Amino acid sequence: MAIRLLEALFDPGAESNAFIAGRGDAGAAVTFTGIVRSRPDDPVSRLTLECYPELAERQIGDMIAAATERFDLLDVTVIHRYGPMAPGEPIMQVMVLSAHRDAAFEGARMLMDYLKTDAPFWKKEETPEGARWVEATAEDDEARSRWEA
Amino acid sequence: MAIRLLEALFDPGAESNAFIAGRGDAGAAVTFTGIVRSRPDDPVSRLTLECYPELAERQIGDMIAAATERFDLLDVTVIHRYGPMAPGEPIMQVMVLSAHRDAAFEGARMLMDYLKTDAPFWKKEETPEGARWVEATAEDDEARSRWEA
Amino acid sequence: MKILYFAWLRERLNRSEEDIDLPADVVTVSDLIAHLSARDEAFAMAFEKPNRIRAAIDTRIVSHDTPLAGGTTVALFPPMTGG
Amino acid sequence: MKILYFAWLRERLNRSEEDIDLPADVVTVSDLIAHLSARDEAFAMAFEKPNRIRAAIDTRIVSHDTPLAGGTTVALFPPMTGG
Repeated sequence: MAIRLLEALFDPGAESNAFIAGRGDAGAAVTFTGIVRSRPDDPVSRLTLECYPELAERQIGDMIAAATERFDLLDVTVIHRYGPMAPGEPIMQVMVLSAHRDAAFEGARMLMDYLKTDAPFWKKEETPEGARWVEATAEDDEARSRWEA
Repeated sequence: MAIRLLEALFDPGAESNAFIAGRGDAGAAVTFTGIVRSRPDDPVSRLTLECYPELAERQIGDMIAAATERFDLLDVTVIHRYGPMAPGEPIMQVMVLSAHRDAAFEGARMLMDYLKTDAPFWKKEETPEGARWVEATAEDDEARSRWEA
Repeated sequence: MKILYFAWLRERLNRSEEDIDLPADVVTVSDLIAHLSARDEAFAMAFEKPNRIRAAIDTRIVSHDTPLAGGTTVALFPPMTGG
Repeated sequence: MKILYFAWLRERLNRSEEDIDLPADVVTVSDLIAHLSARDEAFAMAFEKPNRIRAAIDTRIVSHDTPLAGGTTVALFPPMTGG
């Protein structure tokens, strides 16, 4: 289990390879990579994430522990950047190892739903119309509530 | 959309990086990597996959088309090896790009469930007790039936 | 007609493919399996449980009651275990 | 007590942190928000909808009725948008 909060660009594929290296005990690896999005109908020139690192460490640690227990995961790594990022760059990556594919998928999805609502990051987008803070959505709250016991 | 059937080892992370490069339109990438499993309580010295390549191309093409339409996916690549493999080596990888994380997770999971039951590969494990063909499971049939309309 | 065999079916029949001239009364995949079984004890044993056998005609998966007419290659194989 | 502010709250209050001596009648997070709002017009506006504000005491997320007693750092911030 590992949590890495960093400003620098990371290499998603190199992280995945390091994560699965030598894990012949596992069978199934699921990786989610979040990418800075910019589309012609909704252009974003830069995304900046603000972070409360001490709280992020605790919150992400708690969600990894919950997902690991619930789905019997063999290993989890969460990488999350903060600071300014360009379109197409990776923002974050969740990697999950399990003996079985369903557990790996469910574990990764639970972690993503919790990261959206419970990890202290705040996104600000720079667009041609100016800068705007991304608003939390009811959909994200609903997605998180799927996992409540 | 791409399908690659190959005997040689592939580099999971390099494939993921090539797949997401320049995809600032996407936002969400989900990768599933299947790994040759060998555990102390169930040791496997070698896994050999037999394949019917012409049928595999068609079947995988059909399942990618179905998942892409159902979940509005932006891109999909399926890599699947055949021939002999050692524990810890990647067997196959599904990569899905979407604007939204739920669609990316669902698309990847649907493709995995179909690959287990509908892609013409057959696994043979070499163990200390001899070689054995892996049997198809009712669980895999049930997982596939989740996606039937 | 060309017949392909895969996995334990290939091993038990000791061949991966063969060409067969089919009698006129062999119309469907089921008929083909019965015909092959009648021909040889090893085939009869391998096809003992026909519901464990899957079939494809010219790279289209088909049910056992599908006619063979028009096809050039029939593949017979156990349930798939990919992914 | 040390107070931290994040995201648009930090921008609107024009500070990321400050140290405050709290009167004895400021017992809970809610009391703290009311106290800060009474002190300054910019705070009153930023805290106009208190249900949009989340709080953590010493890196534990808490509800607005949680007592501050025993804590050394309170963080106030909008709903999170990570991932």
